[in-house]
Amino acid sequence: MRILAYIGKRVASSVLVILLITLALFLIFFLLPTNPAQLSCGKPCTPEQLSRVSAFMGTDQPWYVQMWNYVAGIFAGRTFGSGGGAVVCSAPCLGYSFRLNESVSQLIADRFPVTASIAVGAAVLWLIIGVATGVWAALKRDTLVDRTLLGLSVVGVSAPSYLIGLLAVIAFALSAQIFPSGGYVNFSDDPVGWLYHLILPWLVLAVLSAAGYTRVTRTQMIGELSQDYIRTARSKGVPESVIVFKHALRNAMLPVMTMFGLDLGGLLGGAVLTEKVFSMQGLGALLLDSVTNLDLQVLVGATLFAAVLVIVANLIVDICYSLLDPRVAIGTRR
Amino acid sequence: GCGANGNGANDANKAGVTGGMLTILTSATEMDLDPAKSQGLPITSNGNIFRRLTAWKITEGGETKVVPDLATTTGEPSDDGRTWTYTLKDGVKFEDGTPITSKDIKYGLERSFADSLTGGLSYHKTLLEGAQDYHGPFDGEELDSIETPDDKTIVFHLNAPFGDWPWVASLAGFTPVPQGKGPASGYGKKPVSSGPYRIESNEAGKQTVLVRNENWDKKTDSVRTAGPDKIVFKMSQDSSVAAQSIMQGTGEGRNAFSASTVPAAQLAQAQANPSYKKLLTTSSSGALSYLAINTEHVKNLKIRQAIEYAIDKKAYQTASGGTIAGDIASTLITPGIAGHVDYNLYEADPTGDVDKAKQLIKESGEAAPTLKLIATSDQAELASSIQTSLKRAGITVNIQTLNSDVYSDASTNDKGDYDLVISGWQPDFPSPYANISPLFDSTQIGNGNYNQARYNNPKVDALIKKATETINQTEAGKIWAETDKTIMADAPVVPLLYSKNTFIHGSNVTDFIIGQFPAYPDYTQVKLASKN
Amino acid sequence: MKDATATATAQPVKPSAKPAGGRSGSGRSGSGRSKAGREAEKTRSRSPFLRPSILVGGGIVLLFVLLAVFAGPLSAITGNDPYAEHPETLGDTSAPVGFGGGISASHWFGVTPLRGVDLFSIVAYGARISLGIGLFSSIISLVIGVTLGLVAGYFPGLIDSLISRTMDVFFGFPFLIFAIALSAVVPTSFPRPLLLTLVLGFFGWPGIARLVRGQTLTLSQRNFAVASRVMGASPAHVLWHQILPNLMPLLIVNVTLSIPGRIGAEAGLSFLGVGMNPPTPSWGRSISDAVQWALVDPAYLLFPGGALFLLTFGFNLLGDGLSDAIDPRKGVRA
Amino acid sequence: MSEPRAIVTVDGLSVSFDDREVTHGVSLKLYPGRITALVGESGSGKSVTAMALPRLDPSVATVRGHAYLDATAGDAAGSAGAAGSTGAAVDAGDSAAVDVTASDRAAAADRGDTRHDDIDLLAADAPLQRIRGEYIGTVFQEPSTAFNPVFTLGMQVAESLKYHQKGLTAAQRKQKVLAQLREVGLDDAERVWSSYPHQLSGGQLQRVMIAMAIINRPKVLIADEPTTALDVTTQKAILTLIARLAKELDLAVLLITHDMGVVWQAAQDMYVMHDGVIVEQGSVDRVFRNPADDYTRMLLAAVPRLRVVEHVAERVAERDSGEEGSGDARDAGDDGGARDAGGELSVLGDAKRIAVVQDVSVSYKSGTFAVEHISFDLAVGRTRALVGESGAGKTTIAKVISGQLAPTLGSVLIEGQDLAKAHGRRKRGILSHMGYVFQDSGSALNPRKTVAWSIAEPMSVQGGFSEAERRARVLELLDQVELPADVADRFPHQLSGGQRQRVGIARALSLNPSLLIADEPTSSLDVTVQRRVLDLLRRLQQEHGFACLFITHDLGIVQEVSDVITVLRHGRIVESGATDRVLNDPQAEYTRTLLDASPKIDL
Ligand SMILES: Nc1ncnc2c1ncn2[C@@H]1O[C@H](COP(=O)(O)OP(=O)(O)OP(=O)(O)O)[C@@H](O)[C@H]1O
Ligand SMILES: Nc1ncnc2c1ncn2[C@@H]1O[C@H](COP(=O)(O)OP(=O)(O)OP(=O)(O)O)[C@@H](O)[C@H]1O
Ligand SMILES: [Mg+2]
Ligand SMILES: [Mg+2]
Repeated sequence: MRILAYIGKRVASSVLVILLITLALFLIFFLLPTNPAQLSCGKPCTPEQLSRVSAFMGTDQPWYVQMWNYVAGIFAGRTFGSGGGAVVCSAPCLGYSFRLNESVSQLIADRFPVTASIAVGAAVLWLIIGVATGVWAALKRDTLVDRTLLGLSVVGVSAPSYLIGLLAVIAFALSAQIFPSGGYVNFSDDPVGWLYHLILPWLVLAVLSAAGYTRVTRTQMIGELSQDYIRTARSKGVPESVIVFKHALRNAMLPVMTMFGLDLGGLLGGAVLTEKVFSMQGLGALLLDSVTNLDLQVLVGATLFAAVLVIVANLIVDICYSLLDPRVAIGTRR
Repeated sequence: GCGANGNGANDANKAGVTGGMLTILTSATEMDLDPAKSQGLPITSNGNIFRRLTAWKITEGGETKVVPDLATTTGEPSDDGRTWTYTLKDGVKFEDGTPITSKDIKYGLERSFADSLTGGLSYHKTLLEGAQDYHGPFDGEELDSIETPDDKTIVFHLNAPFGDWPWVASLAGFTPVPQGKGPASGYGKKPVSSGPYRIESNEAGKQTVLVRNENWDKKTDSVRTAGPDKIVFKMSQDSSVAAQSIMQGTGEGRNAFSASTVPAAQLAQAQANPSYKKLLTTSSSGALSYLAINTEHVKNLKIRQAIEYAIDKKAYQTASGGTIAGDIASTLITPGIAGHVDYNLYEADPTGDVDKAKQLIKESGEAAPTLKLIATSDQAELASSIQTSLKRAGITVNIQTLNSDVYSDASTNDKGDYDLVISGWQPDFPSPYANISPLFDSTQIGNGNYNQARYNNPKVDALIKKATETINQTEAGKIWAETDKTIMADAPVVPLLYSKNTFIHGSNVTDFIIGQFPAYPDYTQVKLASKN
Repeated sequence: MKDATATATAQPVKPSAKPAGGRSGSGRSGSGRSKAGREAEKTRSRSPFLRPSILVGGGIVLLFVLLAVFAGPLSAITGNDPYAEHPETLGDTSAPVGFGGGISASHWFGVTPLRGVDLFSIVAYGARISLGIGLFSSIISLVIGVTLGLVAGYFPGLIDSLISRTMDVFFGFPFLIFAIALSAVVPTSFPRPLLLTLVLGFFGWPGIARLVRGQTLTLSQRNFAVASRVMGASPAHVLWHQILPNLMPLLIVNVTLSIPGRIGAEAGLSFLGVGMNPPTPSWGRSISDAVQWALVDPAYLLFPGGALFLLTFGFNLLGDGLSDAIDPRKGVRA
Repeated sequence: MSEPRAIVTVDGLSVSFDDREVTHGVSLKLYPGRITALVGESGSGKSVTAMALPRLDPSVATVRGHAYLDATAGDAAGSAGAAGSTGAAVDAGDSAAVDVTASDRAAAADRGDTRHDDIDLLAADAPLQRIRGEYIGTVFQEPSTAFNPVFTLGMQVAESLKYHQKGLTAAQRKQKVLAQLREVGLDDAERVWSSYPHQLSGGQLQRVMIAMAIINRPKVLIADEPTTALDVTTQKAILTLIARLAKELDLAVLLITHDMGVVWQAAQDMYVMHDGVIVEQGSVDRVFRNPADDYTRMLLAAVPRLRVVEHVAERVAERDSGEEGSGDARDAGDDGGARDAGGELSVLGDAKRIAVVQDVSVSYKSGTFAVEHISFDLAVGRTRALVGESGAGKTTIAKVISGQLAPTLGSVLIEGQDLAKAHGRRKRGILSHMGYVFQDSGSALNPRKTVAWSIAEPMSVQGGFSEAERRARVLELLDQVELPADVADRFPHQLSGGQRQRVGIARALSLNPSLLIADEPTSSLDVTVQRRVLDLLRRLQQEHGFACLFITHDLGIVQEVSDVITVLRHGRIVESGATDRVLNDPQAEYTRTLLDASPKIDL
């Protein structure tokens, strides 16, 4: 029950945050020196045509009216135009893309599996790689192994992921042709193809992101291994492996989880670059397209969706955190 | 035909086989195939799916002609050139086997007037009588200037004589849509086919698969060869990566071509390797690359003329990738289009005449200006090149690179907030009208239109009107040539290159033909040399 | 992936391990242990700052600082600047002729394809942009982040919630999208480097604020802060004299580690085509231009890409070294 | 066997860090059923010596020497243990300090009759996992950090069994753990089983740790300062428990402590360590009565002793039988009469009242009152001691007086002004009359500021002092607290604990306060250092005549420093009165418990 109340509170504050983000987006895009309707006007375009399209898309309204219509659409749905030629976007309407002739919710539903496949696979991989190497380095502290891993991790942290991604595409897809150079196939259509297309982005993202986790895990493990409770466990005759992997690791994972939550959120922002590098059509590509095409409704809708994901990811991490760490009463801000 | 560099590919262009799977790699992320919204050329993606009243006949090295497609002729004009009549062929059918009627063509055209279906080529919208107040067929209204006296006949009433109407009738808007079948939204995912292929699947961001339309009758079609059994459009392909994989030729690369032109780097790479060079096909001089000077900002003619002289077109050519990227230009109407006459009002070395430019600036009585140049981010190198050459004459250029759509908005909106803009123009059909009018008619300023020089000369407007209304094409050609020179005398743009497009195709791809116009391969003729 | 916001928060704060209330710690062993620490310090008489990571990292950073400062004279040695075209160095296909992209006595790193601009000059002048943007945006983030973090941590309640919610908004916002949108809105007359500095600075603060807030929460409960309050010191006095000095080492490390993220973000934006405008030399733009030339003219990618990596690496190494040198916990052995 | 056989024989144990030897040839013996105390000042090497036996010393330490464990002793020695615990103390020499070589020889002799199944604990191939937990149980000083915070206590105790008694099922393990928890006095064992460390008090945790240490019935129990973190009543209970277990289980206990009271109360034998060397050993009784070594003598002299009139207990009993049940109820009352009955007025006389606390109650956010109805006053030149168990509200009261907390009810007047109602300059004005000394001055000094800056901080906060004035005052204060002038430009970590405490006192005095609040100012210090700080405070009070509120839980100190005592329990005053009166004739039941629990050395 307390968890429910807590989630309720978090959701309430998240709604506020999301409204603020919406406001910010509208403010920014109202400042754009462009009328999105112009791109849908056709060639050649007459002023009458332009005003007809603007009226249809609602871009002739002041920004607050547009924003209100947008927000209202989320709850009540909305209709563009009237009569037989009207386009209906039923609730929850996150907007409608006239460029893609698709409701934003549908676009997100189409694109999200791509982004999620990249993100989840890469995240799982890098968590495993990062934590494993971090623990290893901590156990081999100040040895050659430790120094090598640390050195590699600095390299990993320093390498811009998009550059490495591009190099990987050039090396493994274009020159060596081991992997496809990009694209995505549905898991349901072709599981092997799905895996085959995802391996390269996963590896690139995982290896680079793991570097940060190696460092944090190592520091945390060293810290935890010097804690008093480790000595207590030793005094009981608990085997060293249990001490490392059960006692110390469990505690060391706590800050790692916090970092993981933040990074999961960041993944979506980073998806813009990843998906460009690996020619995948996920949410990031959708966002990038929507900005370059001034598809305001898609931009707002997809951003809101991304923001919700970030918030949900953090909420999950917080809940997991309080499950893992009994000292943290749920809802205590860290 | 193929340009100088593409000749090596010719032996591959022997007639291919029927069958096999052709892959087309495209950087597009989705394919919205709604004909009402399409700006596509009749010979590319749309061409294999839709038929229109007229079609383009592309021949290697020959002039591109307008030929009848669904109709029996390219159109019968009335004497005043304001009424055009077409009769449909017998035996033309939709993919479901129902015959195509004139009502279906009328319905397809009417759809393009719906507010939700804008964005396509809209030449017909300004020409058809009473079109301003028409909002599409979805509320039961009809457009009276299109008459369908019977199922075979369709008559168009224009508000002015228009000699190029047969070309207009080849554009996507004239695609038949089964009456009442194309809804106000969502039709573009899987429209009803009338051409040799129908859409099997269309997944945004991934691929669109075309398979044979069994109800298409080859006998009724004089342009489409329908070689492959299956055509797959692979979407969101980076053009460099696509070119690379076609060069490597493994997997689908052998049976594929890239819908994008070959980027400079891959062009250099392919030219350096004989076996890759064979895969290139270069167009003859095509679209005009130009630097538009905002005449509302740079009002002084002498300054504009100084710019004409100061530009180093040679450097621009180099920055575009060398001679393969195009020939140095001096006129507005490009070679390959009737009305093109070679002349150069600002005779100078290809690297420019800096002294002349400096002198003109002196004569202008103004200081050398500081100008703002906008370009897409892909054109950064080109912009830098222009910046460097104008610097020689003391003209300072500030560059703003923009994302392509932001750029196209910024360069075509009502504000005109720039002094210079790098641009290119490929006419929608091969007529001087489509070459000159969109760029220099004063009605084409702002609103997303392409008079980027914001050039407003009543004399030129009158010449354009006169040429447009001249039905006799030879007569018209002369007037267009005069218009060309008249405009250049005002120096609203600097013609830079008659750019050539180079495309790359897999070693098993043949009949990869680029006509004199447009500078794009004709998808409707491409075949595979062997079935796999 | 890595963007400025993600990097700036890469150091999670461990939640206090001590349960609230009760007697805190054991004084006796505390004094015993710090005595041990003192002695340990004496035996390790070499300065903790003279460690290889700091020397090497600092050396690399210094090298680039020199390169940036003396970009003009260095390029002038060979009579080059990053704007002049050298068409004579290019072949028919507009690709540079000669080894390594046209490496010669007058073009140390070769020239760029298409226009034949001296690559060394581009890398040298590009260092100015990268370093400048990295440094100044960090300073902006630092000032905003520290101010808001201190205030949020010291004044719990309404002010804290307000600031924390704002941070959530920033964390939930796809930063790249925002930056792309902004670059479209802001007029050309606004200098691009300044814009990028402001954008990166403005988006980088929440990470720092979060860190500072957490630390302020704990530090303001520490006895030395309490002692100040007992003397009647104002919040300003406590924050400035007691809390800020104790945050300094953490901030130095954090800033050092966040600069490479910002340099990478600037390059990433340029890669997406919304970074520096030409002709201003920028590593990111060169990299994105060079990527498609990678198989034809690898040197074009190698030099700017290598410079970006090396500088990032230098900063990370330096930051790591500093944090090792400063953090006493890492110095205590298990 | 006339003399009981040692179960652990340590011989020439030296521990070094980075070639720096910190203990030098330590030898000692532990006997079944007996508690052996190891005492000495901080840093003398007690912990490293003890922890070397189960090899829990820091991994960077190098250990040399031998330590033998008689693995069979437990099985055979029921009677020997009993004999040991009742029999004569094992004394190496009844009269003199131990000659190291002599003890070496003794150890060597001992080794002569080591049986072949003796285990050398320090050998490289010693079966560490069996030694730890199975032969040697260990109890650590700080219960709150000695448990893994993320696992339940039940799991952590059961883990002890898991690796030593492998045949048990999970259910059997739980039964055993619950039984063991009950044995160490945790009656609600089920709740403890499923609790996390932070959910229990220090005393409870210490019991769990003892349960964990002995659940495998080891032969030896090492307890490193097991009660330092606990208050007196809990301390007493834990010591009693250890003593009981030693007897019942025939455990050999090595008890490390710095509290002579604890030694006196709990141990039979003792070793005194100084600078890594055993300087004296013998039976507790012998060493206390007749210390041979100078250092031992100094140590014993420094201990603040609670000297209670012999027959307190009898007197109290007499009175209680006369006035049934009146104790607590009356003392909780807050009228002057009651306090006067404690003889307060006679001590304070008409000395000027600096601070008057009037019926103060404080509640934290939770709503319940942390302290209630507190009234007392502080007078010039007099010290009031505030005593009570942990959590009684001592610090809360100090906070209220020093203006960190506003009282929820009631008021505090400092020199006639109400602090809670003052702000800004006026508040600073009032606070300038006050000095505050923290328990652990190490933490109260900003590690990034010089000593001079910290001492001068009150002057900076008050304003109106020039740089030179401040500097002069700093030097003057350092002189007063007997610190060399060069300390001024050092940083806190460059000082010893005692020196830091002096700096804290100097800072508190920098504005010549009329009131000094000292919250457990010496509890983090060694006895010898503590002695000097207490002397210093006393001298300074005589010189400056400030009023002092002295918070402590050590009744021995109270007797030395205070004029009046206020005893606090659960946020209420249970007794208040002149020091002598309260200590010799405690009225409240709770005061008696406190007195009873305080380790007393009555020779
Ligand atoms: N990990 C370590 N590294 C270096 N020196 C250490 C370490 N641990 C302890 N020492 C040193 O060993 C000596 C003995 O320390 P030990 O902890 O045994 O003292 P102690 O008598 O237990 O003191 P306390 O009463 O403060 O617990 C001290 O001088 C200390 O500085
Ligand atoms: N900030 C706070 N919020 C809520 N409760 C508190 C707070 N500080 C103290 N308390 C509670 O108030 C009561 C009195 O605490 P206080 O610190 O005054 O005790 P104390 O006598 O000083 O104990 P100790 O000897 O451990 O220092 C305790 O029950 C404690 O848990
Ligand atoms: Mg110790
Ligand atoms: Mg306290």
